[in-house]
Amino acid sequence: MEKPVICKIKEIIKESPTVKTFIIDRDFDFKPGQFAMLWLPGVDEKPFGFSSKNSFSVAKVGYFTKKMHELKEGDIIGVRGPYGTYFEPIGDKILAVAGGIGAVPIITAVEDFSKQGIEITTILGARSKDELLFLDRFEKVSRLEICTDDGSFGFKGFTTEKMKEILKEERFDLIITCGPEIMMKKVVDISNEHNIPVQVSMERYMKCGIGICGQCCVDDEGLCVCKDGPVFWGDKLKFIKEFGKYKRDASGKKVYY
Amino acid sequence: MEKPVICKIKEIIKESPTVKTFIIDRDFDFKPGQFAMLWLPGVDEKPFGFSSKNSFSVAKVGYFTKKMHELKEGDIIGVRGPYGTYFEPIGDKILAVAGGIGAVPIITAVEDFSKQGIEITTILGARSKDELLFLDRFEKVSRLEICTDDGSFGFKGFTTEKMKEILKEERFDLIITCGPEIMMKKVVDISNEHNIPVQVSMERYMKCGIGICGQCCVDDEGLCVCKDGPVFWGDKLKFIKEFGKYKRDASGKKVYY
Amino acid sequence: MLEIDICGIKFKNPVFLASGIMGETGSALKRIAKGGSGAVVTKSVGLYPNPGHKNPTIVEVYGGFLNAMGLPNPGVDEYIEEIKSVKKDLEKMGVRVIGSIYGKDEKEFMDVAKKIESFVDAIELNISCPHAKGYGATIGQNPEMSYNVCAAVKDVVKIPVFAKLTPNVSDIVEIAGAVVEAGVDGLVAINTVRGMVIDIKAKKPILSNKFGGLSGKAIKPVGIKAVWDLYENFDVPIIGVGGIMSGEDAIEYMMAGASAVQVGSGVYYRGYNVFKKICDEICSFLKEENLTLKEIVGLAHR
Amino acid sequence: MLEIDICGIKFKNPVFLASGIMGETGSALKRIAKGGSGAVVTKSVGLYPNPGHKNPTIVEVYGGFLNAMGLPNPGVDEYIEEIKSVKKDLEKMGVRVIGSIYGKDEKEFMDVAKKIESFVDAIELNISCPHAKGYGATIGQNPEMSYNVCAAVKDVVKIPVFAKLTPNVSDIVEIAGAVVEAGVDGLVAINTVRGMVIDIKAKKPILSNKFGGLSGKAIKPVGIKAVWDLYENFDVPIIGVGGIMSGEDAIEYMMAGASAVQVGSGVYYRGYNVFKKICDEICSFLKEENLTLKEIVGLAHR
Repeated sequence: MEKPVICKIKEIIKESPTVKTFIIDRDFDFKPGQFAMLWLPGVDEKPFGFSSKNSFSVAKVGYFTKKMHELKEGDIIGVRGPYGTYFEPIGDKILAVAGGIGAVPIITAVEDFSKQGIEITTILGARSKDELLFLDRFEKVSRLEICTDDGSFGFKGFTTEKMKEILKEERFDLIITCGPEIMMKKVVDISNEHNIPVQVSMERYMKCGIGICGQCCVDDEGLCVCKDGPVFWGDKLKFIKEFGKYKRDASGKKVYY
Repeated sequence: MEKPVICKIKEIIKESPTVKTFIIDRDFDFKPGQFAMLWLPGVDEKPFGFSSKNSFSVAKVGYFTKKMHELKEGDIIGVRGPYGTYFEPIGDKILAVAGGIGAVPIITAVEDFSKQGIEITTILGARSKDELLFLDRFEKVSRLEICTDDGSFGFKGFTTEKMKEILKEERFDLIITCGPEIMMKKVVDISNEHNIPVQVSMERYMKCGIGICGQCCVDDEGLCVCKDGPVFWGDKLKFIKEFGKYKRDASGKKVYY
Repeated sequence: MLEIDICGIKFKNPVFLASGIMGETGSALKRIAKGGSGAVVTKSVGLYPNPGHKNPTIVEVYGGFLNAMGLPNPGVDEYIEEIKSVKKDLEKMGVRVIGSIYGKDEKEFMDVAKKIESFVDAIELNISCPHAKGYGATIGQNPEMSYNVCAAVKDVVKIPVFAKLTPNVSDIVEIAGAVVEAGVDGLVAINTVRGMVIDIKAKKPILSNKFGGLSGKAIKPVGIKAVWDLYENFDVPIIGVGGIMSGEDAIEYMMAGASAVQVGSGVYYRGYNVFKKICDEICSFLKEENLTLKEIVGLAHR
Repeated sequence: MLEIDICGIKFKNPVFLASGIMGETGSALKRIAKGGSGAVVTKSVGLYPNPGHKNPTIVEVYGGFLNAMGLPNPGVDEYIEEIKSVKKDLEKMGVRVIGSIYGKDEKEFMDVAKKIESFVDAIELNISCPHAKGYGATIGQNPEMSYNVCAAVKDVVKIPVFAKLTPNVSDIVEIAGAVVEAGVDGLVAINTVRGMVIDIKAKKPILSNKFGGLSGKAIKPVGIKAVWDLYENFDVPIIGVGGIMSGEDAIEYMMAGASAVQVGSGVYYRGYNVFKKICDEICSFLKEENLTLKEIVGLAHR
């Protein structure tokens, strides 16, 4: 039954100046990269990736997430999901590239894959040091390369620059990525240059979350980000002509990057 | 799903001047004594006992049954069921008392019970010789005692007279009966006198057939003939105060026998 | 913890039998009372005996039943005998009787109401049956006729009078406005939703009346919306009905604004003691959430 | 064996995509076309971009979905670009495009109709959306307003115009009568049935719009009854919609009087190629029963 399950917030952790993790009183059997529709009664309902089986990590970027950040322990939220495709562990050596809040699905993938003995290198980027997410969790299960735009920690520059550098010296079986679409577009281009398969977690405005309303359909084949995605392999991504170019707003109007 | 299954009539057998057996193209997993609602599109829907897994035997007594008798091979009827309780085989020696069209559920019970090695005596009654039903089938699986009102075959008189006679000399573990309610009332009284458990198949005007419309509820406890019956043990029958006294018509008005 | 008072009548719990289910005879009402209902609503009773429509009168569909019984009843005089035969038993169990009545005009409604008044605790006016031409929804889809019937009955009886409304209207609030103005003491919503089923092999509608009324889980959202709208607009008590199978369903209706609920198709899916089961489930919820029955009525509006 | 002609338009089969499902973008329409639909009906398009209601806009209920999208669309000018981007692909597959449009009055309807006319094969007037105040059912529950909108659009376009009707009226035949008089070429029935779902733990209606429209199996009997009534009273072609999941469901609608059907929620339950599946099932039935598509339209009335 596709309807929200009401959960209670057990604990709230401040991960960074803009990101909070909300731990709820119920476990979901999710796969890394899958998302849920979170419902704040009276406010709105939006898609968020799981940051663990019983938590969501949310960056304050608009009205809904502002309202989420105002929640207190004991408050309730509705959870509908898990939905969508997920990161698939294939190969022995994987490079993960995460930018900003894109670290959420990536950390769950890296943690999960590492359990299978896969060797993982994570490139984790953020604007500045205090916006870096899940440092401890990443360090525990992967070799961690840190990038900040302002150089306040680790490499000064974009994750994609770091990625190019690393790929000059090392070979990986698979690349997975989540972050700003412009960044991911570059990650995909670089992966293609090196002929390495890539999995990308996309984001679009969603309404139904279950592949019927057509809101998150992407050009030219009408793939649904909510159902055919959010995680796409590079092959399928080739049919998403709008990737890195534009998205659509709630009315369906195109918004160019 | 409580809706009619459309079946085709494969064969029609004339059992007597007033009774025809309709063999359909589908088997139902019924128990002896259970019934189905038969639907003639455009006419009506009425309850009838199974005379075998794929047949109903119907006496021409009113408009609906007249219409049934006009059916030809290849015509369709809707079948909704099987519904209700059934005759339960307990004991080693059973007396079955069938009057008129009441032979329908009784023959299915007698055939079924005999397979379990139960010794059965059947008292089969009808107005006259040519109205006796299933003679061959009864003879094959039970000791058969025949009664006719006009004496045109077998014992001249009522089944209940024959029953009294037999019970003077023999002991049975169980009595089952189906026929006119006045007859069954006497069968029950005689069984009680002899302290023999009895099972009775009742008939009432039915609408839903599944215990919700209340049409066939009997006094004083509101038992539903369609769901708590049609086969009742003597114990439960004691709570059906109207048994042998009155029934209700389609409007719910009492009609006294 | 489930006792309630509606229009001055005390009910031991807010889970009633809906009209049209079982209530054809006194002993059927008694059986339902034993199943734990707070009140039983009778079959709709008219002035004269009525055999109703020919069979098939009911067929199961996805999420419920479609029925067109056609208001079968033995007429009010004989039905009063049915009630009398079990009145003491019901009183002993503390179960109230609500008399559902119908008629073709205000005169017939008045006659039946006057006759039945002393044998029931309250009257429910069936102005909403979707499949009895000239009766039921023929009246309840028309604000003026609805007003006339309700005002006429209110004129001649002293016990509380509820009007049962049909969802098969453009605006249920318009009809409710008319009957509230006519002075009814409470609203019952909803009667069944009109529908039809065709058997594609028989190539015919299954019900003898061709169309009928849809009940069961399928119509719960329709009922919730109706009760919500009534609660927003009127101050009289509302009794919710339509697809209630569980305590959760009952609570959903109450949060929408219902003071009590009625159960019909639920009898088929959960047995004659569905009333007891629903009461238990309501109690569990109230305890868990530390709420009272009174507090949840209309809670979703706040 | 499934080709049909409706108002002079040839369709390769009678199983269409219903408005509101997927059709937000051109590429979504193309994807549905690949799933085997005989035509695709666009999202309802208005004069200006509209983000629709806030989420939650959809919730599953027993037997279907309750939704209140609120007519999201990028406005007719941008939407025409969406159609243009896939028009050739659709033509190659032989899939027709029906433009669903809405407006707040006849002027808006006319403007949208004129703009979209040359990019679609037919127009479907949405005078039935239950959850967009001032639009949709606000018009379609009123015979006069319905007449005005339909007559105005008929005045300015040459392609066939269908009116999609709401079941949330006292008498669908009255509304249909008005729009047929206004000259519409066909009727589409039904839009969703108004309803509401309350979450008893959140103690709030789930949809941000509070109420919405019910679709899916739950409403099939309601749609069948509506199509039956339309077929009894009017001579224009009828397109049936509401709870069609299978070939059997489609045939039931056709026997009630529909010349073609539309599938919405079925996309969720059976996938994007539900159209192909339903077509196959219709073919099997026709072969089994030795009937043609034409013969089954309205068959249950005979």
